[in-house]
Amino acid sequence: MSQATTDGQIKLARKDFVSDQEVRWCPGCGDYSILTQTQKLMPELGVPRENIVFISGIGCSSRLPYYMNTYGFHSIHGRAPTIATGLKITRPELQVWVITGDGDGLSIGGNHLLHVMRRNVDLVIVLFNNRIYGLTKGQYSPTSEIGKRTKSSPAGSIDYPINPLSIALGAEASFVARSIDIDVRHLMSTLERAARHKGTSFVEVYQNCNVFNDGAFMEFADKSVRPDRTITLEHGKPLIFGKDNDKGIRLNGTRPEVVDLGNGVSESDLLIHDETDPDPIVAHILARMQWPEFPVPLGVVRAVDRPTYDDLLNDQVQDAIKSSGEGDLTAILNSGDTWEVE
Amino acid sequence: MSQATTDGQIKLARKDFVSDQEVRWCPGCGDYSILTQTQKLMPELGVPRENIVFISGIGCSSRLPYYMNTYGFHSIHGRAPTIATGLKITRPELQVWVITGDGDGLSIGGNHLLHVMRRNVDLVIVLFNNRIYGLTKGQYSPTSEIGKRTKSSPAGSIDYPINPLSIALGAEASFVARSIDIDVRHLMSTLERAARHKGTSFVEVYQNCNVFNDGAFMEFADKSVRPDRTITLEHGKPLIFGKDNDKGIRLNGTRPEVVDLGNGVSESDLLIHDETDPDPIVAHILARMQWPEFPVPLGVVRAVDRPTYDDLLNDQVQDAIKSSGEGDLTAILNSGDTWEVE
Amino acid sequence: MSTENGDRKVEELDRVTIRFAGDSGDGMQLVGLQFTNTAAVFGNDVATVPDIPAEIRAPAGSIPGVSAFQVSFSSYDIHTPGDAPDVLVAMNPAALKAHLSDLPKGGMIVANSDEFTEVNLKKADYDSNPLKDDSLTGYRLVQVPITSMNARALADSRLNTKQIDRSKNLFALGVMFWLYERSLEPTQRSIKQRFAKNPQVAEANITTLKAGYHFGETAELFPVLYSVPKAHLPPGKYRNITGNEAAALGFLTASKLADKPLLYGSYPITPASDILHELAKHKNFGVKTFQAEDEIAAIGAIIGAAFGGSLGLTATSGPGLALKSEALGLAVMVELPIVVAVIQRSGPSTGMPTKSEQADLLQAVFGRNGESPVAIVAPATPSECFNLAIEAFRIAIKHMIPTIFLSDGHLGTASEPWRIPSLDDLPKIAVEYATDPDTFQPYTRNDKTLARPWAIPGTPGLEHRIGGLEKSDVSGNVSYDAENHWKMTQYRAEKVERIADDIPHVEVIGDPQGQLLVLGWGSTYGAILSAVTRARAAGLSVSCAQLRHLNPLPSDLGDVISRFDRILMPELNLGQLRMIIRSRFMVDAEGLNKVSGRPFLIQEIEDKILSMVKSEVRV
Amino acid sequence: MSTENGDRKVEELDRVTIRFAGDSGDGMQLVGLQFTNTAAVFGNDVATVPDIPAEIRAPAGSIPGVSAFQVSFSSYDIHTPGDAPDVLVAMNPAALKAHLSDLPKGGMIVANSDEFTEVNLKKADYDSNPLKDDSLTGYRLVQVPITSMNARALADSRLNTKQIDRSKNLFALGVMFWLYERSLEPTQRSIKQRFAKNPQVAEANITTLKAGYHFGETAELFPVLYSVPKAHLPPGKYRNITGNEAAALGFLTASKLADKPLLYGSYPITPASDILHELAKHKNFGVKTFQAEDEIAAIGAIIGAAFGGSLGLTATSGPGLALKSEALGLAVMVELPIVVAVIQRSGPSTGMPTKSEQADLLQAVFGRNGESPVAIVAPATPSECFNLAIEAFRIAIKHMIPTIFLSDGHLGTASEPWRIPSLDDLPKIAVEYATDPDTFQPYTRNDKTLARPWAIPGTPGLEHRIGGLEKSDVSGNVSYDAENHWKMTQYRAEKVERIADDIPHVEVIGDPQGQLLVLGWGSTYGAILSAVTRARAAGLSVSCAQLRHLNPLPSDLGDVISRFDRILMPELNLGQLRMIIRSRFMVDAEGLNKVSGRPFLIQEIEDKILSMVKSEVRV
Ligand SMILES: Cc1ncc(C[n+]2csc(CCOP(=O)(O)OP(=O)(O)O)c2C)c(N)n1
Ligand SMILES: Cc1ncc(C[n+]2csc(CCOP(=O)(O)OP(=O)(O)O)c2C)c(N)n1
Ligand code: SF4
Ligand code: SF4
Ligand SMILES: [Mg+2]
Ligand SMILES: [Mg+2]
Repeated sequence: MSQATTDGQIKLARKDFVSDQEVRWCPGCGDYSILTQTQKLMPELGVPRENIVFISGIGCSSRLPYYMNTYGFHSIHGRAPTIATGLKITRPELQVWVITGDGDGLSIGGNHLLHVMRRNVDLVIVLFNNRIYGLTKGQYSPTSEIGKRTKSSPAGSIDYPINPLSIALGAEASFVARSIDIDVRHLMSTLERAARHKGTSFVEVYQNCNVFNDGAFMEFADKSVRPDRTITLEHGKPLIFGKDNDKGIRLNGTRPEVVDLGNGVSESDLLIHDETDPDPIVAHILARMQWPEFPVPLGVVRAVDRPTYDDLLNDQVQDAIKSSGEGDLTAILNSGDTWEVE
Repeated sequence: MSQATTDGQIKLARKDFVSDQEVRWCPGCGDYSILTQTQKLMPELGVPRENIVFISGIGCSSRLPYYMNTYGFHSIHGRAPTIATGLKITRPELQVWVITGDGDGLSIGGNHLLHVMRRNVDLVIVLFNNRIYGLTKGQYSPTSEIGKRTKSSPAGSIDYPINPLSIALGAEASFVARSIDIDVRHLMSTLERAARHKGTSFVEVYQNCNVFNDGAFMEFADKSVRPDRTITLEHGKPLIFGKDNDKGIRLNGTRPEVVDLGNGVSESDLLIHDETDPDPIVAHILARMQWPEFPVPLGVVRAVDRPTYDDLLNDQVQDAIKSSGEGDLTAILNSGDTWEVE
Repeated sequence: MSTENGDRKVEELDRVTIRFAGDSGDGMQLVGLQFTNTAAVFGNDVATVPDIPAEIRAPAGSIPGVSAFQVSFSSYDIHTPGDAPDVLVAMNPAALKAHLSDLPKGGMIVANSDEFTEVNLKKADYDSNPLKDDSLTGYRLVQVPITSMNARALADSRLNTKQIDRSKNLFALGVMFWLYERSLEPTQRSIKQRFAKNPQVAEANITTLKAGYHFGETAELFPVLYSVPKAHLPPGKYRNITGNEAAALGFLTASKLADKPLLYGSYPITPASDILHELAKHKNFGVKTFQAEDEIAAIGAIIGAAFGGSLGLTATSGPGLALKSEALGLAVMVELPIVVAVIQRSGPSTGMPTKSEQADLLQAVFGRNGESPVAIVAPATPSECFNLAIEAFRIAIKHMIPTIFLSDGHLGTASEPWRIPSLDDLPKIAVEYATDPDTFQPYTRNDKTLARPWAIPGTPGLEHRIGGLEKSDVSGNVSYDAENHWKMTQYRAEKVERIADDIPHVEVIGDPQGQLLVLGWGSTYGAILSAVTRARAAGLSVSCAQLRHLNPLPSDLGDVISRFDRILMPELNLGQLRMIIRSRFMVDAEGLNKVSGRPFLIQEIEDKILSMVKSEVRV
Repeated sequence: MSTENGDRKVEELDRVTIRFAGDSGDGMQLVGLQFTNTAAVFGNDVATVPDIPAEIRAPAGSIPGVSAFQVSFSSYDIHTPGDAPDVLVAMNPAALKAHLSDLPKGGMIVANSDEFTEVNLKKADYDSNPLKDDSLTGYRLVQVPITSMNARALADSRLNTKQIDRSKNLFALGVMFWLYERSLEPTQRSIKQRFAKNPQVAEANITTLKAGYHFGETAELFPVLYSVPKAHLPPGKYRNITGNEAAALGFLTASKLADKPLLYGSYPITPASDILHELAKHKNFGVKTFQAEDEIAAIGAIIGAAFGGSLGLTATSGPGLALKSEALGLAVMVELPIVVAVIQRSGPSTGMPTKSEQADLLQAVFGRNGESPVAIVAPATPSECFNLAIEAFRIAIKHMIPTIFLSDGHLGTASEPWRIPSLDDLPKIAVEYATDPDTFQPYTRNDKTLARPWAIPGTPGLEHRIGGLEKSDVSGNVSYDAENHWKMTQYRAEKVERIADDIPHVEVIGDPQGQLLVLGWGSTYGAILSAVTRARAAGLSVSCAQLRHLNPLPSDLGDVISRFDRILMPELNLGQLRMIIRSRFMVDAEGLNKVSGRPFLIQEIEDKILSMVKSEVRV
């Protein structure tokens, strides 16, 4: 519920961002957690509710906008980034979110995702990765593992999976992060970072589809093993993990390796995470770390500044007005060789 | 002209691969050189002419199949990889080439390119990168530089360009290379390597469009400066360049740096090129090296083995036949609960 | 007719329609299918239609979470899954609420009274308990405490509570089997098969099934038993089949008949995905399935496969067809044989993905740039999907033309008994690849069909190039020549027209002339036929014909139409085929149109017929 | 009528058509445009059509490398760039070969004799020199050694040989100016402007232009001079404009009239790219142009822009429209105002990209899944593209509906004089955004238009969600309800029908009733009007009407049609609008169809009219 803050402003609460639509995901679906964190985050951002827009494609994940009491657009499969681009470049004052899935964003919509990231349109893109097509009832997706048996791959998938972070980095995305549905605090803070970044923020969220791909991430994300099998990235800090903070990641040339702290290996030998590194190579290294060879990195992999497409475009308009004056339609209509007929 | 070889086989010559169609590119276009090298390469491959197929999208570059006296398919904009995939997986004995441009392959066709590379369908993909839309008469393309003025960007392009090699590596392509139209020998040998690789071979060829983007690569590719501004990658060799072979590339952590040989810096300090490295990180580093900070790398950036999609698919079919026997249609039609009506 | 069974009456009916409704988690599809099989094996004609919620899983107990399955079984040949159910099995309040409006007054409600708790009533937006207030007056309400009876039956089963609760659908099924005098045998067999690895569960399921049956026998709830005698179907071996299964098997069979491998390229989409799932199972037939990154890649791949000499097939629904339209135009230009199966759903845009209509016809006919004709076939019943799948490939190959197989969600998901064909009865599909370098030219044409030669890579001496630019007649080279473009445009149009010489004439059901012809296509067949049969029985001068070839139309259609005073065209769209028929034959065909995601009721068509035909005979 | 000028005859003509043809590198478009401007500034009515080779640059001297430009100028109001040229200026043998067949016997050929060398003749596939053998008997052949005369004229110019050679088109232009008694003034001005930074080149160009003029004067080559007096155009200020330029300016004007910014999202494609190039220049109008990664992204972006309250515009040709069809369906469902400009080209598939036809109409009307109606307007002349661009946005905004602006390559690239409108004469386009949270619901409807409110993000209290799933009436929530779907389907259909109350009636040219109505749409207007004018002059009972609104059709069209005995519909397709008209009005409209990438000749339509109308008056 909204309440007045000390400076007299109305401070909104999560409830203000809950729409009147019944939530229609399977009980137990990881989507609930992402929705809750997103709703909780909203009041923190200080953006007026009417200036927030959620745009999605098609998929279970893409139903999220219905549940947000903001403006929303549940569009068509794979195309949300294009609609978001059109909206953001014409209405730069809005905060525009794109909600997509591993099928929506990486299969049919892969190209739009790539182009929006390279252009660096100022959007927050959240990709719910459940490694399956949920809405169409369980076919393998571009992030499914080799050998995965699904309705459409009864003999096991033979499609080499896409690593969403590698693609984002390949497109030189300015903000790249990963989180997971069940770690709600991490999720919330990652989404917040994404929302506050200027430029395209790409967040992959591991999300459990308990109906068609249950436990996809449990091997490393289950609470009991998580500290030993994931690593939380923090800017400026060495890459340490383990229940007892006794393990770390060191670079050997360009290769990461897991080391035990102690026995001659100290924190100073470890890779220090620098999310602002303009060179995305270390980010690429992190993005490729996978369980069981490595702990799975969670957090902000990259966060760099580069001009946004929307700013550049609006600047060009302003520059044109400055240099040629506000467009004079009569002059344009009358330009070129003209003549009078009496 | 074909001639008998010592073992009695007919050895074909370039002429055998020249079709009867008049070549219709602008005089001086870099496409001519790529065509010539491709035609010259054909007899060397020992593949019967009837087993070679060139498939393209739309663009100046995509007209190449008309000029090859092989099977050819000049399809629609951006979709050549999909047609090639369908052909290759049903006719694995064919050698299938995809000819595309920076617009065809990276703009409208970006997603297909990405997916064909991650699947590792056994194709040879040659992307003619002239950093412009040639056929539609000169709009900027996804590889055009920021600030480029074209018909569609009179105030300068604001789209951050795509690096085709980064995208290919992000998709974990198994063969990634770069060459240039005017270095015909390098081009020929790069295409040959690509043709002989099993899996998707991706070759970016810098190609001059002398009508709409003349001299796009001259700053580093002009003969007078080329040795100092490009570097030729050779497997197992240190990265040395310069007219006098006096400069090299050294890795400082994950960052490349240009060093002068001598004065305490020796060949052994330099990065040794290993195209077979299963880890694509160094390849990523090379892919991002750009003039004027660095010499532009030409050659095979990456060449690794991984199972091809076509093999895996055909294996699944064979395995299914082995394990369940050749499909018995009558049995399938009669499966499930059946009953007789008299 | 009614007889006695023990101390209760047995009434003989010629048709009964039951709707099982419950929560998505209640297993309604399963019991519906079991009932269907049992009735079919007994010898009834059956027709079914599932009603699955659009949402993956709405909250348990909520109205959007209700899942239903309707089965109609009869002693005569039936054509639709029944306008309205005779019996509604409601496993919870939401199921009752969602489906009651379809149950005619006088119909029977079998309600699981255990679930009409305050919580559940609230979830279903009931203010008071309908089993207790007067709101169900006029229906025959039978309350069965299914949940608790099931729990009691399985108290000793060693299953946990959740597992026990999941079996309650079988208790309900047992009750219904008893009511309609059905054998438990087929269901027991199927349970055993299904839980072969888990005999405990199998046993429990059978226990509760029997408990339900015995409950029916012992309880005093049902005053009458019903029996539906065997139907008189043509002799042969039968199985139940949905339209999508039949289509998948038809495509598989086409590949066999043509002796060429099939590449199925597709991107999942409701309600076409089942075809992918079915074909993916049959790799040992040499079928390859390729799950593409999108619809465009899927059709691209099969164009590539067709270029290489394979049978190329893709399936999708309306939004996917929209995406494929540019590539389909390419296939028209390069004249390669591919088949595009379109399982229509409600539009426009995403529309109502789990509902169906016939509103993609004009998109199929005209939805491409330029003059870009393709062949179109449209099955009229689920089992016909088999034959028309084969027919689509026959046309595509013989005429070297992309062919659309235009089905819909009703056909795709509904089931009916299918007389299993013998492979030997099916004619082979002749495939001829060009091989002679001396005479080969890519765009010569067959005198009769105007088909160009199929010349595949790998054939020495036939190296040639094709593509989307206009082709020169004979040589196939690129041509911007005005005369040539006109000629090729006409060739492409005439090529489709000539297929009319190669397809059956219109089959008129009823008299060959008369006052009214009801002209339809696709899934409306059952409702049209039933309505016309009723009207004819009432002595009206009405006939009907269902078109299975939509492009080209049968060559005698104009003649047929001219023999009737008036034409009525029921369509689940705003009159799409009607527009073509009116324009083509200058006939003032009237429409009966419905765009609600639901099939026609027989009654709706019958009413329209009555309004159009003066019932001289009756008066 | 003929007078004397010096010692030569001057013949007064009321219309002349010149075709300049040469190699792509010869600058034919430039001289064509210069001639056009000069004639227009003088006061003739003019019409032009370029003929640019499809290939980027075919080899110099080859037939595919020929580029041409036709200009027709007259003393009366003309409607087409002329069926056939009176004069062919052939800069080389290939140009002669490529265009001779269009020149009627008796026509004049001005040939650059210098270029008829053995090498060039071979490139053009000539076995012998047509200037020397008898093959040109029957034409008035004038040989001018243009290359060498130009070189001689510029010998002292200090330009290099290549530069000098590039000026020879201006020498040719000088000759033609003299022949038709035109002033060199406008061309000199334009040369000076163009080469302001390079006075040397400017001077050389003027020198050779004058040299050509003087050559005409002094040489004895032309026995007669020709003059075409001023036309009687409505008074006003004029400029030349192509259809694509006019469209771009129209869209810009619509943005001004609505006082809302324009987002133009597009992916380049022939022949629509010019609109992108034109609009990209006008950033200082607040216009944003977004060159998207493909056609789908382009329409996606403008849907997003429209959601945000801007005017969303995209332009493409047939293959692009095919790709946009799924997203266009989304726009139909969410009822947002966007405009899709379609500049048709020859299909199917890639077809003949630089040639034009009208074969995308049915794709525009029906090429989407489901019942998915959009509004469609179609300009009939290049300058009308301006008005109908505004009209498209007026309809889109007032009726909250995607609107297609259906032009074609002929209109887009042809030019004609355009009377420049005054902004004050153009009515504003009213835009109203919803603002009141108390009354707002996303899918309420305007009583008259059925438009839903335009409610844009940023408006407090109006937060709501839209999307491609079926919407509930009023609330806009997702709905799978059968009744609701039927209602919304009808709303969407009726919304388009109601636009008919808001558009002009059919304008019949000629008598309001009679034996024959020639009914057309789009770029066929000029040829139809000319043919009908001729036939009426010959006393035939023929009228014509050109439809500018194709969906919905004007409300009185049925009446108009019923007043004529017969209807003739010339279309550059196989009868697409005709199908709709026949079906809708049950009228046996006949077609005159041509699909060759070329416009109708007046003669073709006239012949058809003559074959249909008994010429009582004449007999
Ligand atoms: C054009 C089009 N093609 C296909 C579909 C069917 N479809 C809907 S969602 C989906 C994939 C969903 O997967 P994902 O994006 O991973 O979302 P999830 O349901 O797993 O959250 C598909 C194939 C569609 N709606 N539209
Ligand atoms: C669906 C579709 N959209 C757009 C076009 C127009 N078009 C043809 S080629 C091309 C881009 C060509 O650029 P590139 O691939 O770089 O080829 P190049 O001509 O530079 O070799 C475009 C936009 C088309 N033919 N089809
Ligand atoms: S299908 Fe999977 S992803 Fe979709 S709602 Fe259910 S659990 Fe969630
Ligand atoms: S436009 Fe450019 S790329 Fe195309 S043929 Fe000419 S020079 Fe080559
Ligand atoms: Mg998913
Ligand atoms: Mg290019």
